[in-house]
Amino acid sequence: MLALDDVSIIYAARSGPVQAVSGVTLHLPVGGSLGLVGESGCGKSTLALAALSLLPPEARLSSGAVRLEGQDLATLPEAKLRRLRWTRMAYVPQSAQNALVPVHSLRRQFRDTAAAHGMRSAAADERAAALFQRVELDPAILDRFPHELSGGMRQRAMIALALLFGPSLLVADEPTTGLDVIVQRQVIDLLRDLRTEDGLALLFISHDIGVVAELCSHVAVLYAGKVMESGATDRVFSLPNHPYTMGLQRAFPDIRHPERSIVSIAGHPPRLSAPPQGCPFAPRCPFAQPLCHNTVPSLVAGPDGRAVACHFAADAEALRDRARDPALWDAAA
Amino acid sequence: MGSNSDVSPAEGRRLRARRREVLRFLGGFGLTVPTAALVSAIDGALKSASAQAAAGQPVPRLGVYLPNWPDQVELWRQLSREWQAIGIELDLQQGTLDTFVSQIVAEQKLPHMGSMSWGGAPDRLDPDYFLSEMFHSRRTARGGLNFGFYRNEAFDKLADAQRSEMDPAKRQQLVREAQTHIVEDSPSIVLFHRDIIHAYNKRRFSGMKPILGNGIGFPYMPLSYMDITPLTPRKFIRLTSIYDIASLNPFLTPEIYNSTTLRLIYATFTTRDEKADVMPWALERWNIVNPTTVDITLRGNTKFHDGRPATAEDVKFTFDFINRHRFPALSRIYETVESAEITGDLTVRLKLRMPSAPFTANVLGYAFLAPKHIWERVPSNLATPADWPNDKPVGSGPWKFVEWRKAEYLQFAANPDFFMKPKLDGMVVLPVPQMESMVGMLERGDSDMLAWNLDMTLGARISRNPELEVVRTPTHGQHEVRLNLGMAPTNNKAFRRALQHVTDRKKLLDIIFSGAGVVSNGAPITPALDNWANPAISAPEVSVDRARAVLRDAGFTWNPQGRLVMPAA
Amino acid sequence: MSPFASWSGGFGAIFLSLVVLIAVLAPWLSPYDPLVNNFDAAGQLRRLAPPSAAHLLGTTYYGLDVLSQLIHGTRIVLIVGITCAVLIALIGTNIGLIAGYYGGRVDTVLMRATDLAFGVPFIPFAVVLVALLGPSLWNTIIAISFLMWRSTARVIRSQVLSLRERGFVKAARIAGASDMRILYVHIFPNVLPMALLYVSFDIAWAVLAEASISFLGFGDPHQTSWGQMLYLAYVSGSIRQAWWWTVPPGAALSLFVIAVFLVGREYERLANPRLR
Amino acid sequence: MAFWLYAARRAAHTAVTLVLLLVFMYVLFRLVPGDPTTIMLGTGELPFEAQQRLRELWGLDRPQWQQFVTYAGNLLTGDLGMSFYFRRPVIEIVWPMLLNTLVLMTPVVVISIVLGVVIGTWLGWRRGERIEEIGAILALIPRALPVFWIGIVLLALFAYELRWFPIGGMRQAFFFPETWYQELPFFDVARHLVLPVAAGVLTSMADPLMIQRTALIEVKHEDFMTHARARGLTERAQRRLARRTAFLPVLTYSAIMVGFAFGGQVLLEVVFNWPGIGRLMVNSVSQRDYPVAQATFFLMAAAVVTLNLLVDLAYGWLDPRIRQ
Repeated sequence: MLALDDVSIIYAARSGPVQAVSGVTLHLPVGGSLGLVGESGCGKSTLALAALSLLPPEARLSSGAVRLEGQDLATLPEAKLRRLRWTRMAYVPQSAQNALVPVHSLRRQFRDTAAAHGMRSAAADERAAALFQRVELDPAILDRFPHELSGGMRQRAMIALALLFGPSLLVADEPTTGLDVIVQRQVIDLLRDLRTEDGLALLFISHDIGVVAELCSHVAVLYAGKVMESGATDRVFSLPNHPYTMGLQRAFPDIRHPERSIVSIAGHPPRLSAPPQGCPFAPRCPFAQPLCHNTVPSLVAGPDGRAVACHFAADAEALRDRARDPALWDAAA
Repeated sequence: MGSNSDVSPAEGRRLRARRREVLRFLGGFGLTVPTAALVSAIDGALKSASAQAAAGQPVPRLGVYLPNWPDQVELWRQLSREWQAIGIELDLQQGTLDTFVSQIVAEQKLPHMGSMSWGGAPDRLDPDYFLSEMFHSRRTARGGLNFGFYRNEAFDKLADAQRSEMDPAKRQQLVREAQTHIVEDSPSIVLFHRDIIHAYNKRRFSGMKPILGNGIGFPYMPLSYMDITPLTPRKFIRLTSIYDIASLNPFLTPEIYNSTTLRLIYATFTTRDEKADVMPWALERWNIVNPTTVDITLRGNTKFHDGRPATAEDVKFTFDFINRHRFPALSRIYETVESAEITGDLTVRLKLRMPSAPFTANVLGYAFLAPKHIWERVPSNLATPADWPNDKPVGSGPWKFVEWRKAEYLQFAANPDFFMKPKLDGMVVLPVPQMESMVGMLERGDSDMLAWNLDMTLGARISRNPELEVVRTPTHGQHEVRLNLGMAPTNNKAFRRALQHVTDRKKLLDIIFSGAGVVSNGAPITPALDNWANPAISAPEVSVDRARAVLRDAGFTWNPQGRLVMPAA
Repeated sequence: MSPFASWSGGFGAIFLSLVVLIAVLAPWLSPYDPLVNNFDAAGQLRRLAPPSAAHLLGTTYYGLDVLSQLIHGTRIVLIVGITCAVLIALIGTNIGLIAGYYGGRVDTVLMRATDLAFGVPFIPFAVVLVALLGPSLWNTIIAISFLMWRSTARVIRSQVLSLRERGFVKAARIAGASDMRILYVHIFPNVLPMALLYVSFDIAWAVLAEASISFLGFGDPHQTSWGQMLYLAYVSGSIRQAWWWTVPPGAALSLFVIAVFLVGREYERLANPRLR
Repeated sequence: MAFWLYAARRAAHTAVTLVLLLVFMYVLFRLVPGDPTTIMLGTGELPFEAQQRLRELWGLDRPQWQQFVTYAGNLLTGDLGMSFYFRRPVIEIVWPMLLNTLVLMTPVVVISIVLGVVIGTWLGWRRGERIEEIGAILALIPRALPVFWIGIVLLALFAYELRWFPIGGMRQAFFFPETWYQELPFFDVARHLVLPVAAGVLTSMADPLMIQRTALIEVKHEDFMTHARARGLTERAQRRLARRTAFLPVLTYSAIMVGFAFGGQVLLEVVFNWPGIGRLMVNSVSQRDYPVAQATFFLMAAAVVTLNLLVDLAYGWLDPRIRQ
């Protein structure tokens, strides 16, 4: 369905080029679901935009290829690409508040989208009403403006808009951020239903590994624009092989282990304009050895379809044990 | 986007902060200090000094009022330089015309001197205006035009005498003698009489009549339009003027352009011919019975533009109407004429309040025949009939009113019933406020006559166009510098006479108006008006030595810096 | 930032420095006294002489050297531009600061005054003021500054409105700093970049306004400003005949204003990262 | 309901501003030395005694406060007073000139905004490209030229040299159509309009253009623009969306722009000899015709202030976010 092969993305900033994503390879099968997790600024959103071929002008794909259903998006002419968007792949962005056009009613936005792909207004209205029912919204809301809706309603309207042409791929970039817990739950349930009932392939981006664990069969952990670890979700989160995943896991409350205290990984992600020489996580890693600071570990595929980029992946068992101590994470700083 | 914002915020912020520091410094310090310096410099330069000169002290900078017109500015640039030769410096204070009036005429605050130019209105052809109005001691009162406070009893007597002298030859003598006092006492430096320069399209029209003070295109003298003859099938002429009229009510405005334009519709009783002699216009003739009684006779068959015949009734009505309402614009009429009696179908006897030599020219030439049947029905709720809009003026003059579109055009049609029938079918006056556009319209053929004061340089350019003709006409209007006799040092006659000698009128005229004009002989009457000018008077010799000698004789000295010093007490 | 953009800012800066230099050196640079009539060998006034070796930009109607007038005009341009900009900045920034900081009734009154100032048509108002005060350079400057503070005041006020809610202002207030201190020590430096940007544009507007007022005949007749030169060329009807008299002041005026704009733009780029 | 309250409050503020403006102008004009009668006095056309009588007739001899009370009272009944110079009701003088000015100003403002928005959108859309840099500077250039200078140059080129257009004025006094298109009803006025409108547009266009461009650059970075692209909207549709959203600041500015246009109008009217309100105003100031000067000032100011109000209210309609 969607395949990212060795994708690197460079931003042209005033101070010089910045490598936002380097050498990321991801595969999302038809009807599959893949979660991308990481701290903010790790390149998740950039990757999501790259998957949709929507990178801003100052960013460019410096290597690799993004393929949708086997077609290399970079080689497609803009007109073809445009027709592909929303019909084959749709996008639910971070904040529906900002992503909906503020000066148009929802109906207008459905119609404009429909018109861009040759669908008539009447048909668009009909489809919009149906989709609104699907996302449990009153079709009367169609004539409202975005600012008149609550955050949850907006996000559901956004999802309904994404389903306009029944795409086979949905890219959702932190769709639940900024919503209260109950609404978050509704949105997640909705997405899960869509996935299971409509067979939609889902690329789900979040910093919340709990949500990812619930929605996605597979997950990739990103740090500083690189994949640290990937694999089946339950496996990755139950037995993390990368120290970063371990830290990340400890950073969220776990319903299964409510007694665990929450830690924060000390320090900040590296500046991408001047990345560290070795493993990007080394400066914050409580287990870092001199080797880590000098040599970049490569992403090594494991036997169970998992991959990890750590020099000490072999010692994962021992590291997991040590990682249980909350003091360890604070001390690393 | 997400990944971009965290790129190098700290570094960026630091850089920006440093830049801002620098800019802040530049802004705060770099701008304020020089500005403060500049402000104080300007302020210092603008401080004026116009103190009275004390005996034995150097003459202070002399205050000069001038209108902010380009020619006046140039004039004073010249005079400031020339007058340095006798060790005086000037402090120029330019203002607009109305600050001049309110400050100098109404409030009587003339600094040491002030310069003005006086237009060549037809009533000023009579010498009474430039003698009595400007220099009679009676006119030193508030609002009078003798704002330099010249007082000379001998002159006053002569001015009064010429005013009531009905015998032209005797009057000529009196007028000429009065001028010698002005020249001797020098209350004013009369500079020159700038020519009126008009231009027209000679392929389209002929028969232009240059008249002293009027040129070929001004409406001041209605005679100037009478002989204009079309050479092409188009029988109406289009002329451009800087001004537009303000009102169609002839009782309202004293402004010369407006009042004379309306008098094309409303025929005055008399007018002036090419030689500036008075001739009958609406009248058949007049007869001076005695110095305070004048019989006037209307032309037979005179018709108003609405077809109603004009009779002695209308003449009497006109004078009664003016006397009753005392229209400020027509003050010279109600101040002169006491009553009007009908003595025949077309004859009226006017009783004057006093003998008046300029009566036939300036009263009969200014009063116009108003139709009784219209003006007696003016709504009575108005404060004065002068406020009536009079949207369709009906007179008996050579031109009928057709249409007035404010700031766009004023259109007339010829009146075939007038005793002197215009050769044109009509006339259109286009107000064009810019000389550049007026010249352009004439050159492009959008207008046929340029009826405004052209400049000789432009005139030379226009006359190179084979279709166009430029006509120069002398005028009695004048440029003068009025001296304040109420303060030192301009109250010193020798000082004033010295100024006459260091003022090179010819050179000034050459520089400012390309020499197009008549240099003044020092008297307020132009030499071109040979009836009234005094041939014995000649322009003061231009000589710095002579000026210095005059000053030295009067006790003036010069300090080591070359500055003029007042005589010891 | 593209090289072209920095080039344009650089051009503006160089041109402005040149103008300042010319203004300072005007008496030495100008070949003639700008206010002295020039005569030819035969004693004839050189009226409207086309450009020649003796008069590189020809002469005016009264035989004055155009080049010398142009050179001396730089002084007026700088005096008007800088004085007006400083006056406008002083008035506008303070009104904006006070209105934004105090809010409430003070704000209402000051903003009502600003609305009023926006309602008054600028050129006619300047003409009235000059009629009232008499035509002189200083009065022109006053007339210009009297209205132009309005935009600055509005912009600064809106900046202050957001600034006064910021932590550092609140902290200063809690620490017991006086209003004066908060306004001028804490808030003012933060609105300064914006104020300076407006100052730069005000220089341009002021120069254009002075030219317009002069062109209408209400300027100071004793100052050879570029606007005054255009006015004299216009009223003497020489616009088309003497291009050497009309083109240079117009072009110089435009170049100066463009240069100010370019420098202002460059400054805005530095001060406002959003526009990079 | 809340909207109406808001509207009413804004309208009340506007009314207060107008009253203040009126008083301010009244005082300002009375400070100027002289009155219309003094000018005639100065040119020697009116003797002093006659001038005093004229002042009595026109009520100028009464104390200032009495004159103001009369003026304000008349104003309440919609009477703008009587012109001193024309001796007609002010409204009769001002109205035709105001219409003439609107004939000139409306196309200037409308074309400036439309062109400014279109070109500004285009430049903002091309942000970062060389053509945008050059375009932005090109747009600044006419803004830097004095409007009267542009007018003079346009006249010299297209009226004097090429003779395509008339030298000035609003109508030719006697225009005789020669071909069919010259017989079209507004042909004569239209051909007189071309040059002044061109000069006006050249100078007024830059502001809306730059504002639109800046707003567009900001809008372009908004999430909804990325989303619109993701939705597969055509580039034209995207640009239209950006333009529509970025237009709001231009709208706010348009009220101010009308004020500037009114203020700068006088220069256009002088250069092109347009019989409009700007020239009337300057003339009436020189002629000390206060009632007319006050009325013209007031009309212009009222137009600007009222437009500000309308724009504020229209904002709610164009930007649904603040409609509540």
